[in-house]
Amino acid sequence: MSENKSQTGFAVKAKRFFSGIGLILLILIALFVIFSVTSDSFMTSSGMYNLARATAINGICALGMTCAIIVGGIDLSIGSVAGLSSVIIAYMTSTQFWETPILASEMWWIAALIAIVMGAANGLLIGWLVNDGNLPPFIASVGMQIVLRSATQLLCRASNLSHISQAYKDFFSKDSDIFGIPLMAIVWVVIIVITYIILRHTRFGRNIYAVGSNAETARLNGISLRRTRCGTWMYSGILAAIAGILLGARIGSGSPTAGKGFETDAIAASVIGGASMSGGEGSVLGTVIGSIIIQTIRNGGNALAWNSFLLEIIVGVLIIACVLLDTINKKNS
Amino acid sequence: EESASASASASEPAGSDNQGGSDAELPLDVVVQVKATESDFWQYMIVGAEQYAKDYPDRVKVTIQGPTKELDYDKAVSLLEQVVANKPDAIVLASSSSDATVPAVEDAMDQGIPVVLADNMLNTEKYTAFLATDNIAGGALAADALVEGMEAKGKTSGKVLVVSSSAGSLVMEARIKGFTEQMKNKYTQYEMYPEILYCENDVAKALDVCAQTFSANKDIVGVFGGNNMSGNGASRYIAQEKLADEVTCVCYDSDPEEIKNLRNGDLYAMIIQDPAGFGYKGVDMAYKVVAEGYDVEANFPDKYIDTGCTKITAENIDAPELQALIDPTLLKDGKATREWPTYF
Amino acid sequence: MGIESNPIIRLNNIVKEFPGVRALKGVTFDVRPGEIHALVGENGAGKSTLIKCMMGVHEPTSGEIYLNGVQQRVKDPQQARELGLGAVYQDVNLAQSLTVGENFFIGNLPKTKWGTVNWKYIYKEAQKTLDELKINVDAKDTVRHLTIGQQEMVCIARTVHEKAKVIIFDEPTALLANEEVGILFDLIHRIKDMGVGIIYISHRLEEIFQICDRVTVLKDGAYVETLNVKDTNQDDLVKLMVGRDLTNMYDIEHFPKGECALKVENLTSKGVFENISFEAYKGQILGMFGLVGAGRTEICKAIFGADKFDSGKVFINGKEEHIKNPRSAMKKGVALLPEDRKKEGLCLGLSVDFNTNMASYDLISKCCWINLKKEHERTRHYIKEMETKTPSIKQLCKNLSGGNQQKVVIGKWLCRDADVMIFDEPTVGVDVGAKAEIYKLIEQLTRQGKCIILISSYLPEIMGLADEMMVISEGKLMGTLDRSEFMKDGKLDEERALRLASGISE
Amino acid sequence: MSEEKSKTTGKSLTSKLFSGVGPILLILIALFVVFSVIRGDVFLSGDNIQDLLLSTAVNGITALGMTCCIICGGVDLAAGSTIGMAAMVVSYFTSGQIAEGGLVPVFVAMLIAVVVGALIGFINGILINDGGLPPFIATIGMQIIIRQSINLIFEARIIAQLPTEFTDIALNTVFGIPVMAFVWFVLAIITWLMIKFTPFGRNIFAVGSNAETARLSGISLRATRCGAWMYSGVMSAIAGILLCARLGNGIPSTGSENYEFMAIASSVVGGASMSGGEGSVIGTFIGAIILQTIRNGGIIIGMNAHLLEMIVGAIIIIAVLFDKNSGSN
Ligand SMILES: Nc1ncnc2c1ncn2[C@@H]1O[C@H](COP(=O)(O)OP(=O)(O)OP(=O)(O)O)[C@@H](O)[C@H]1O
Ligand SMILES: Nc1ncnc2c1ncn2[C@@H]1O[C@H](COP(=O)(O)OP(=O)(O)OP(=O)(O)O)[C@@H](O)[C@H]1O
Ligand SMILES: [Mg+2]
Ligand SMILES: [Mg+2]
Repeated sequence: MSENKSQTGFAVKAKRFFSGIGLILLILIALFVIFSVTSDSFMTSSGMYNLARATAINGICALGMTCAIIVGGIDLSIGSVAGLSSVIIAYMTSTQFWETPILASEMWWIAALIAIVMGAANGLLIGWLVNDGNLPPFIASVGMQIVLRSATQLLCRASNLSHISQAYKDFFSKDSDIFGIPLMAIVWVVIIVITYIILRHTRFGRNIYAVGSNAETARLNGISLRRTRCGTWMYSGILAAIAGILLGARIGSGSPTAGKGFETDAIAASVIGGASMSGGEGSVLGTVIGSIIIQTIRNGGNALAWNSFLLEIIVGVLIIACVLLDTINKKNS
Repeated sequence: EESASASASASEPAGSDNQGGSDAELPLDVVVQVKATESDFWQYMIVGAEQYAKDYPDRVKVTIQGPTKELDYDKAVSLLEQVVANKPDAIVLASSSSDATVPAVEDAMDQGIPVVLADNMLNTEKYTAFLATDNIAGGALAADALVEGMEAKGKTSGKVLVVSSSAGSLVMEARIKGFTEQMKNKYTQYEMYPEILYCENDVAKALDVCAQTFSANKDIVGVFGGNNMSGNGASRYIAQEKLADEVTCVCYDSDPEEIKNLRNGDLYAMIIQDPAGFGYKGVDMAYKVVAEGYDVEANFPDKYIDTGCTKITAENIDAPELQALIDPTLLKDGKATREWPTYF
Repeated sequence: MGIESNPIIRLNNIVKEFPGVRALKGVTFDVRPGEIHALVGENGAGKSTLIKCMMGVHEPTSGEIYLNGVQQRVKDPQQARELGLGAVYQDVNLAQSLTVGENFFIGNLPKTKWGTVNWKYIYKEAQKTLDELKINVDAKDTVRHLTIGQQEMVCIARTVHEKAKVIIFDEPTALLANEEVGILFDLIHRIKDMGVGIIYISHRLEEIFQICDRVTVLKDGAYVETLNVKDTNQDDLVKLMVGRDLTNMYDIEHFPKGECALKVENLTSKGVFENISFEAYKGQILGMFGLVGAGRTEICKAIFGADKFDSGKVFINGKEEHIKNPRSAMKKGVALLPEDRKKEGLCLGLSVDFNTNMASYDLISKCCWINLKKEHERTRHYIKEMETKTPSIKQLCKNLSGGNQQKVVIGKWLCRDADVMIFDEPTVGVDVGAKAEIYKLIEQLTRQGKCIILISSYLPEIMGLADEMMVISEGKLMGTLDRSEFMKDGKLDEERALRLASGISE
Repeated sequence: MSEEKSKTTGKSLTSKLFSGVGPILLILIALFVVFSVIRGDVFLSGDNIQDLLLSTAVNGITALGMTCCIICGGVDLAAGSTIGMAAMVVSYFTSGQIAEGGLVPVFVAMLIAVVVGALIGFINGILINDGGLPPFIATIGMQIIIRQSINLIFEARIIAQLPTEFTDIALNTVFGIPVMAFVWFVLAIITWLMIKFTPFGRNIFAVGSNAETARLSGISLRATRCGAWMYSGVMSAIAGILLCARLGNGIPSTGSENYEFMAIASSVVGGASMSGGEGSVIGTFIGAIILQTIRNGGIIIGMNAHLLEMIVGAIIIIAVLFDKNSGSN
């Protein structure tokens, strides 16, 4: 009897855990099966290693985006934040403009901290514009996207910054791993866990849901809209900056166009993962699966040398199809 | 500037050579990764690579890879890492970033997969060979052509404008550097307009920025378009406003609009590279290295093969031997043939 | 009861100005522990605004608030909560995508010793309170899945749970049916006995006499008088509120039965309602009574083409019609005034003008060209007819008081000039004066030979007005009573209707 | 009542027309003053004004359709790729490169492109209405699909040899106004009339403000939504056709550089609300001119391109900030 009870308890828990992500989990599994059957390089350890590394950057951006979507907004500035973040490190450690760089090669982490502060500041500004300036999040973040992108171009004087900190590049290089898991993926996993805890188990996280679900209700219940919104966009900005730090190491130089278009992939991952554009809904697990699905399609498709345009079309169709199925699913239940 | 104008000379087809020592099975599995698939220029490189596979089906099997957008450095790296993981027999790579792909390329070289670079040099010593236009020389050649055109119109002073596609493109930087230095050192009678105009690879924007800059600066006598999109916009502006008698325009790379304007006299010259040659000769190099044990360093100490660039003006635009160079897609449709240069 | 103790909260000379509107013109008001103090007044008198000032939602333009004799500035709702003020607002205010339990603690989630949210505690506590109040809702359920009535109960339970010293109820019974009203009153009494001060706002005056101790009347934002309930009566109160006498509002003229305008045969939507058959006649008012969740709204929405149904036939003017969507229903001369004015009745962000005309632009346009002059004329006409209080026809509906919003919705449907008009809870949140106007309007419509279907959870209203009354329980038609059957010696026989509504057949 | 009546009739027609667009009109005037003071000789010259109008036209037209979608409670992020698709379609059907003398007459090719635009809009509308997708998602998905379809179908290559009768459209003028700008003006007036005087126009507001209310008021959600997105598709297609004529070639990347963001920015700067139910054609019109004026003037005074772009971003934020917060004081 008691055994039975605990079993059902577990079943309920499992059901809750997987509710909403069952479908995309199926899609992911299906993709894995298809690609491992058709391509002999996909399901290898190096294939998986690459997949994990390749997903990390978008994966991190997407988590920030998910938070912004849950709070009832969107953050279209993440690509620019990531770009600027990578350029800040490059700028401070490169010999492009000076004989001796501002920071010694090993001190790159100071630049990384500055980049994170920049991301947070940008988020704070967007949050403030949205909350106190009544700006639609779309406009506030598109505006900041343009401003930060231009600032990046100005900072690196429209050229590529080469010869950046070797220590930094090595830190995130392909060979740096822990227990065979690439460091980039570890950063991502840590952020997944942190974001999960924030959203599920902290007041701030629950306030994000409350504000996104119904801002007026939240306000009447004594939640500070300003703090919640600013905090959410700051978190998104910080994650974008961290993604930028990984991106900079990955492209090994400061490029004024780095990170362009990141927001589309991040939004795609979030909505495939079940985040609702009207706010108040979205899950970390869903977004993680969404990110992996997108990258799996790209990696698997490339492994089979599919037409690159066709691959992107599949991603587009998938965005629509997942949300469509989710809507139908909700209607029926 | 000798080297820059060197190019398409005739030779015997690189056909039935001796078989070198190699353990790889023929046809070789060669992956060609371009900077972006959604661009005419890189489609030309693809045409060249596929042409080689068509010419020598027993030698190579070519697979095309590439992100859709040139700015997707991140995707380009993922792609290349994956390509390397698949262990092809050789890789021909046009990389949009000089640093991003370095680890993956080094990885490939360490595993014994030769990597032939095209168009853009990487910040590493580990590569098999590098086929590219000398863009600094090409920029200088553009400056020479521009001055030639301006002088022909009797303009011996005035401002010269540069339109670039987008900030942060390495080859674009090199061209503009070559152009600007040549202008500043050799043709001091002209003044460089202080701001570079960017068009984000959008012809409409190129048109707009030209229109606005021209109306504010009536003394502009020359324009250099850094790639086909910027050149397309600039020359179209000149054609529209019927400024051909006043303004000379020279641009890098070809596209249909430029060809039309060149014929009409609205564009004075195009500096064209050999993207199909990157593809064709790149795959050829890969084959020779793997299958025939070709020693690059013995023949090219710095591993660099200049594929040259060609100045196209109204005089030589109709030369039959240049047609497939100007529009490599003619090769694909079988409307033209060309003799490939024998650098090696 | 009359406990002559010091007031817990006292509002002194509160003034509140909105751009262009002076909503409160110096209102003074207090609440003592263990008393129920009613706040009454016409629509737009400023009741909601007053309590929002108290709760820190709005900042008063001037005036002071004293809590236990100490002056306080209530900056925001959070602070109001800390000061022990709780409110159940006029519009249900819950985060729809969160669970019931979480809504209980929203903004102040309990933490574990790890600093994370204590889910176990949340659900246990919420469930405990819900059970205590006999509210049949699972704390782990998502609010979106609850009916409006259930959501309202959750709102109340939440406030009770917070153990506030002052609890404000802004028209809590507007969306509830008798059964739930009973539960609510029990609840309020229990809270009162705990020494909590209660502010009670309602347009149902008899409720005031049922449960309240004192009553304060507001008129056009100004303070009128505070009375002991036992020293006054309904008529006097109405006179204070409206400024004129309103004797029996329900005393409208009844007209002889005309032709059958609407006939419904075996209408079924599985799981919602079954085998509903009835006929409605021109010049008559057909009442539909039932408890919340009985399915009346769904039946009418199905007839109107807004919801799908599984089987059954609908005849309009004797002809069978296959109505696919509201538009085709309107073309056939059917109109439906929906129950939830904010979600279904109005475009809150748009003007009074727009909302009045939005359902009938086809009637005032030629070849796809709208006659703007007519548009304005009609709006002015209905504003005047129903005495809607609005500074201009361009005022946005979200800035109107609840009752005035309802009048705009009614105006919208009058513009349609339909033959069969279904009114779903038309007087929710409407003041007595306006209610009387609406009843007159209904009378006038029947005089013109229109067929009216009136849904109401408020028994006196439906019994007072209807020529015939259908009673629905759990999606089944329990019976149809003629006026003669529920009028006994000129008095209403409420018992029978209630018995039917509770599913006890005769 | 009579007081109010006299107030409304007392308002002049112009003040009615510009009611609500006051703040942004001020911004526009301020920009004009600044640029005129610095380089008035060039900035205010007839040539430059013509050029300003010409370069605004494409965004201006796209923004008209975008405004309808925004009022209807959504956005059309597929606008830029619809521009590209229309440009490629019209090129394909008229180019001498595909068939001698073009496959069909220019007029027919334009019609086909417009139909394609309408079809894209229709699909968007269906996905949003019947599929229940948030407009943002439906159209971002369509954006990716259309853009990559262009690359796939037309092999990512430029289509040249367009007939001069087509490309001349961009060069000609009507009453001294460039044809493109003229088309823009006409479409703006049509859109204004549609929004102001037709039931369809009103329905867009109703649906955007509260779809459930609109449905229960007998408004067909499907017709209204499909109509709004089709209108946007058609506007984008017309913009694409004109842009193609201006560029003289069918370029696959046409419309890919933030065209939809600029159209949205124009609408929102012009007072449209992203939550639906609010927006005006005149506001959008002025919004589009503001955004282009900064660029135009900035280049004329020789400003650094990146600094200029930064200012554009800031102006978008400031203009909306100004607009959203000026009403309440
Ligand atoms: N945010 C606002 N902006 C402008 N005017 C407002 C606002 N809120 C309320 N008002 C106005 O203040 C007045 C009082 O409104 P309030 O909602 O307090 O009335 P009420 O007494 O609660 O009426 P009801 O019984 O209809 O709910 C009304 O005239 C209303 O139009
Ligand atoms: N969103 C919904 N999902 C599932 N069932 C619902 C939903 N809304 C209502 N129902 C069910 O439909 C039936 C009728 O609901 P509803 O509350 O609208 O009835 P009603 O008679 O109109 O009540 P009232 O108007 O007094 O609130 C109930 O059994 C209810 O549980
Ligand atoms: Mg009220
Ligand atoms: Mg109901």
